[in-house]
Amino acid sequence: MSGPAALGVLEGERPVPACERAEVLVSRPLSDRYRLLRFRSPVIAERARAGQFVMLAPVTESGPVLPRPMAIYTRDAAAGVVDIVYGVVGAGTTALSAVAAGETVVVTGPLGRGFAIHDDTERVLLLGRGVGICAMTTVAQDLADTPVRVAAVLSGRHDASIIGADVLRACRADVRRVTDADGTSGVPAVRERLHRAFDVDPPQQILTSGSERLTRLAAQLAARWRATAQVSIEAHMACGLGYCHGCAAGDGDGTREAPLVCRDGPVFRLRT
Amino acid sequence: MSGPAALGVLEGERPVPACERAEVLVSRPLSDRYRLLRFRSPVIAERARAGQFVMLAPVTESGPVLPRPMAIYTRDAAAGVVDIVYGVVGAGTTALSAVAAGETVVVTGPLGRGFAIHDDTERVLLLGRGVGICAMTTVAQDLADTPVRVAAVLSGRHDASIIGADVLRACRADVRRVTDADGTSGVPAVRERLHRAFDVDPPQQILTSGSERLTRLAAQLAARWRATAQVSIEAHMACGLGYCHGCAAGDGDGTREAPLVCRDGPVFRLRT
Amino acid sequence: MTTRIVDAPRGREPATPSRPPADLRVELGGLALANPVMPASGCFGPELADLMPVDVLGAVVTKTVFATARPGNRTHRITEVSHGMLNSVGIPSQGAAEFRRSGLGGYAALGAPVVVSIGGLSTAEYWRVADELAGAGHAALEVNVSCPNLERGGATLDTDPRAMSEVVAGVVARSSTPVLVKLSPQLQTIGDAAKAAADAGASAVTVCNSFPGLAVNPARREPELGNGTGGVSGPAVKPLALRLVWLAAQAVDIPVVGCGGIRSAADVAEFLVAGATAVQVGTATFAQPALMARIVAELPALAARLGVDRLADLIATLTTRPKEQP
Amino acid sequence: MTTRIVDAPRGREPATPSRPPADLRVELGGLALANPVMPASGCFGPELADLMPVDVLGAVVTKTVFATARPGNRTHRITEVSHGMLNSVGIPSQGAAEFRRSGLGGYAALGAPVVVSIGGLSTAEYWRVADELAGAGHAALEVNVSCPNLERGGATLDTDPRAMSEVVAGVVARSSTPVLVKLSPQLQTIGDAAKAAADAGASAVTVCNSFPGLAVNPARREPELGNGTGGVSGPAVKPLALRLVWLAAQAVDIPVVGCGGIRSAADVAEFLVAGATAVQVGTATFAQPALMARIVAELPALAARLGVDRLADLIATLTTRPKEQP
Ligand SMILES: Cc1cc2nc3c(=O)[nH]c(=O)nc-3n(C[C@H](O)[C@H](O)[C@H](O)COP(=O)(O)OP(=O)(O)OC[C@H]3O[C@@H](n4cnc5c(N)ncnc54)[C@H](O)[C@@H]3O)c2cc1C
Ligand SMILES: Cc1cc2nc3c(=O)[nH]c(=O)nc-3n(C[C@H](O)[C@H](O)[C@H](O)COP(=O)(O)OP(=O)(O)OC[C@H]3O[C@@H](n4cnc5c(N)ncnc54)[C@H](O)[C@@H]3O)c2cc1C
Ligand SMILES: Cc1cc2nc3c(=O)[nH]c(=O)nc-3n(C[C@H](O)[C@H](O)[C@H](O)COP(=O)(O)O)c2cc1C
Ligand SMILES: Cc1cc2nc3c(=O)[nH]c(=O)nc-3n(C[C@H](O)[C@H](O)[C@H](O)COP(=O)(O)O)c2cc1C
Ligand code: FES
Ligand code: FES
Repeated sequence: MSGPAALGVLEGERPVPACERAEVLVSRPLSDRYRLLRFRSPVIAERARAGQFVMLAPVTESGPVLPRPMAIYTRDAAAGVVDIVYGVVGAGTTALSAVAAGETVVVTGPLGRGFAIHDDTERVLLLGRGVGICAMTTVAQDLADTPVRVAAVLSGRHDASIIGADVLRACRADVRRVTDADGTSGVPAVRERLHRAFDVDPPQQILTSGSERLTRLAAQLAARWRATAQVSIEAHMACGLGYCHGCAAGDGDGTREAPLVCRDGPVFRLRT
Repeated sequence: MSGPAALGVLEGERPVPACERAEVLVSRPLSDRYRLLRFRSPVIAERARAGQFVMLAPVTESGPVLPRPMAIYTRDAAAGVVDIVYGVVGAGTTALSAVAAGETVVVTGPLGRGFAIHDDTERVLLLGRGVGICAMTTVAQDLADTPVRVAAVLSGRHDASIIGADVLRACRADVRRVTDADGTSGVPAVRERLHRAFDVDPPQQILTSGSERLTRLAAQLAARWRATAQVSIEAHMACGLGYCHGCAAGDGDGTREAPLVCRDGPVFRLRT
Repeated sequence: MTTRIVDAPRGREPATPSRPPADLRVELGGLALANPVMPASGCFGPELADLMPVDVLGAVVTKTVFATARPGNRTHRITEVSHGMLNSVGIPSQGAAEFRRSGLGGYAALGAPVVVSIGGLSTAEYWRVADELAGAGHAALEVNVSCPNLERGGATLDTDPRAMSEVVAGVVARSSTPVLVKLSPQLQTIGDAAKAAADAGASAVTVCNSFPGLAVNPARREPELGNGTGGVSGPAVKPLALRLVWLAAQAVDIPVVGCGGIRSAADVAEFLVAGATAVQVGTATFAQPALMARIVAELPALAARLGVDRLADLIATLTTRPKEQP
Repeated sequence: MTTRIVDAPRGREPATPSRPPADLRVELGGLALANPVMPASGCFGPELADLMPVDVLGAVVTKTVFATARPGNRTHRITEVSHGMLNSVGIPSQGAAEFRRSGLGGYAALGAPVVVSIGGLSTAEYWRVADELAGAGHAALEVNVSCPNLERGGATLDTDPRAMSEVVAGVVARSSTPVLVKLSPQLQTIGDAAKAAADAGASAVTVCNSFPGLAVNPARREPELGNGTGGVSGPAVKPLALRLVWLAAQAVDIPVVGCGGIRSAADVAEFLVAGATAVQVGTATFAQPALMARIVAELPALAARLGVDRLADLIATLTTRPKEQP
């Protein structure tokens, strides 16, 4: 949950968040493990930067007390809608899965610092595992109509636990799937494959999310290719805004607190 | 909530209760104030005596902690279904109203002591107000195919808050409605009307539920007509079975506890 | 009370326990239990035998018995609060002699060891109850020390460790069975209370009773309960009780019985890992009368999932020592 | 930290407060508040100004400030429990001097009186914070006495009334503003703690801080939180806090600020009727960031519904004196 020690805080703009009771437009299973929630929020859809997240809570007296952080999977500013994709793991996500289309959720966002794509970047590599991929689909959305080329390695237990491939492909990304089931997701195998694919014309930026092992691999690849690496990490959260101090990215250095994942992240520079 | 002081404990059989996860067959509004819940329970439908109740809880981790007592409105032993009718007043009944057909509820019942109809009774008068009427509809069900004649005075704020008239009529009861809205529900007016209607050929039993004022009237009428009176009362409950001692019908007499509404009631003899 | 019970097939919730592959036994200060699950005092009665197999329980626990008859508190005695309930039933009692005559038999017939909960408003009353019950055939006593001590200003007995020690030592001296002491929730001093009970000869401590609370009806400017304040129980108090169990288990060598908000096998595991040797289920039974039997039936699977052959191997296995810090 | 905030229209939840017809003012030991609603320490920051009108609040309260910088506790710092949350954030702090330089301004700009919460691990540390903040322009101090007192074995400061008195008296002597004292939840002795605070010169007591609790991950045999135990807050603790407010209000003449599980105008009414003069909202803000403003907007209707022209007329109006009985 808490990220690796070598995290650097990115700089850049953070749009002002809004808090709304948003109408749920779609709430349905996406695969055996994941669900899609689409809600109407023109403000969040317009403001959200790639890699940002929202805090979500069903509107119910008897439901969970804390909102749940969820990456923005896709947003459509023209239609004013936002999609999130999530796995049902505990009480909070179970309660979320019970919200039906037509009902409302309390949403706060967009929150946090997203991925920063440098002006001179020509190639981006996304390394994601499981639900972590949801934090990076918006990067592909933003780069779809630019000359920047996006390649993605999506890792999961088996085929059904890989999500986002369709969205990434629709954004013209070059997608490779690796799974535990077919034995292709081991780090050495992935490393080998990436060396072969990109050593000649390496990406300038590596973005990763959802796996500590892939994060370490991202750092190694960045060193090899003189690329920069960014990682989106998770932490238990209450406010999502930076005031509750629930989401420190680590244990601090004795007097100073570690960066806050909600405010200083969730995307951090990976020191390589 | 707590009944009048002069309560006598009835005798008679109490069928053994069952506890089941029962399938909800119907869950819908009945009027602006009341809802109908029909669930499948052949055991409860078969065992329930007139005036008994069930304890009901939705099956949800995050819902109410206590089950809610609800009178058995009607039961159909042949079809194996039980109906309850309830008003949505607080958290528990709100949670109940969210249960949809096809889902399950945990039901324990039949519980308590119902109304006792004496062998020599020829006429029964039901005096009910609001949701209290739901405790007496089963009496009419049981007497429908007997020579005993049932008359009912149903009181409510306005027409829409009177329930049960259809069920009672279907059981061949003679139904009179009185409402606050049309000024007919005041106790003096009701008393006057009942004297006129029944002084000549009075009922041997008066059964009442849902109003302390009607309970006092029932006692007066019983004295006038040398009838016996029984009242169904309510109390906050936890177990419904007699072991938690949450539902005492009053404050006791210094050393002895008052009767328990769930075990000794909810129907009591009204001392006149 | 003349209640004829019609003989009819027993209605049960789906799960009925099957032969356990894992060893579920625990040992509670001289009391051998087939498994660690028992009801909490006041939240169980022989009536439940109609609704579940009660002989599968590790033990059964009676409602607290006083020496003389008591009527209990005014109504309302119960209401619901956020994920919990508030009660001020006030422990109505038949009195110990009458309980021995007409109450105990119903519990004894259930087929599980019987723990009789005893109370008193004075030291002498506790002792009198213990005397009345001598040789009655129960498996253990549980001394409910959450009653107000009328001899010392009405504060809960166990906030005064000396007064509690005196009561417990006297009960132990009068009993041939193990004596459990059920503490009230003392957020700051539970360890001291547990130690005092152990030193006075208790075989185990039960941690803990309901948490004192209040619900107000603002429109009527009145408490929701007739008595005013009451005790909060149910899931809402689980994390508070769990910490107290952990603190008590650190403080004493005798076993701790965990109680507070338990409603699943997973909850049982949390309490065992935190230091409980057995658990009591209270409030959860009201909404799900057959719950305890279902939990017992799930214990073998729980043990398997947590990788232990003997459920007792879970007891007090918390690896990181929780710190208490601001 | 170089964060450029894009200027954009403020997103708000529906209800925005309109001109109050009822008089909502309350008087908190020399501090006049436009209404009784303020955030609880640690559950509010200037960041919320993006999401709701914060100038409608009776006051704002800062996170607890220590004398020197502190990193806070290990992760996880937060988890959810039944109808509540468990936190062991551990009060990270910039230290008082840095807070005065760079933190306080953000609160001062919000347009409501600022209450600065202060903490310490020793008597001297509390005093140093008070010294550092002298004349900083805040409206009041709130002394968080739930910190462990490292000089006396690490128990919570306010379980030792003498130690707490010394701390409070010293802070009062150093302050030109009213001083609130925020007590921890002492189920058995809250009245004594409140009295000790009042005697030491406190203008008001806040009742209460979060309730110590534990959540265990049985599979990992570890506490869910990095620190081990934590504080439970949210609706689960409301009935417990409400009783403590009632007890504290009985015990002292100074005003009581109610805190614990409040998430609606109706909850505010319960606390006022039980004896609170003002209230703090903590956990509820996390799921509904604009909640406090909505509650303030609903207060006039609440007053009307309860039949009072001045909200203050609700304070301590519980007609039946709750009894404490078993
Ligand atoms: C910035 C961010 C973006 C995220 N995006 C996604 C996403 O797009 N899709 C998705 O499925 N999940 C995402 N997560 C994880 C998601 O928030 C958790 O799965 C969820 O909070 C679990 O809640 P629960 O009540 O179902 O589980 P429980 O395990 O019952 O939760 C208990 C407590 O721990 C917290 N918690 C548990 N796991 C996590 C976790 N992995 N991260 C944060 N808090 C946790 C919960 O919020 C809750 O407070 C994201 C997390 C963060 C921080
Ligand atoms: C034997 C019996 C039969 C009943 N039959 C019916 C019926 O057929 N239809 C119907 O609409 N209602 C009936 N009631 C009342 C019904 O149980 C309450 O309306 C319901 O419990 C309210 O729960 P709540 O959470 O919605 O309300 P809240 O007011 O939020 O409840 C708070 C607490 O008080 C208890 N409570 C509040 N009002 C009552 C009450 N009147 N009786 C008992 N407990 C109460 C609740 O159970 C809960 O514990 C009956 C009650 C009893 C005792
Ligand atoms: C209705 C009710 C009655 C209770 N009566 C007693 C009692 O007589 N003696 C006792 O020691 N505890 C009594 N308790 C407390 C419970 O035994 C238990 O300690 C408490 O409810 C916490 O457990 P739970 O959260 O599982 O309910 C009672 C609790 C309830 C809810
Ligand atoms: C995340 C978090 C951080 C908190 N930090 C502080 C703090 O720094 N100082 C303090 O006095 N109380 C702190 N508290 C306690 C709250 O101020 C409040 O007393 C408690 O949460 C109960 O109120 P609630 O139920 O409305 O949340 C904190 C609570 C939470 C949940
Ligand atoms: S979640 Fe509150 S500071 Fe990050
Ligand atoms: S509800 Fe438990 S004894 Fe009546």
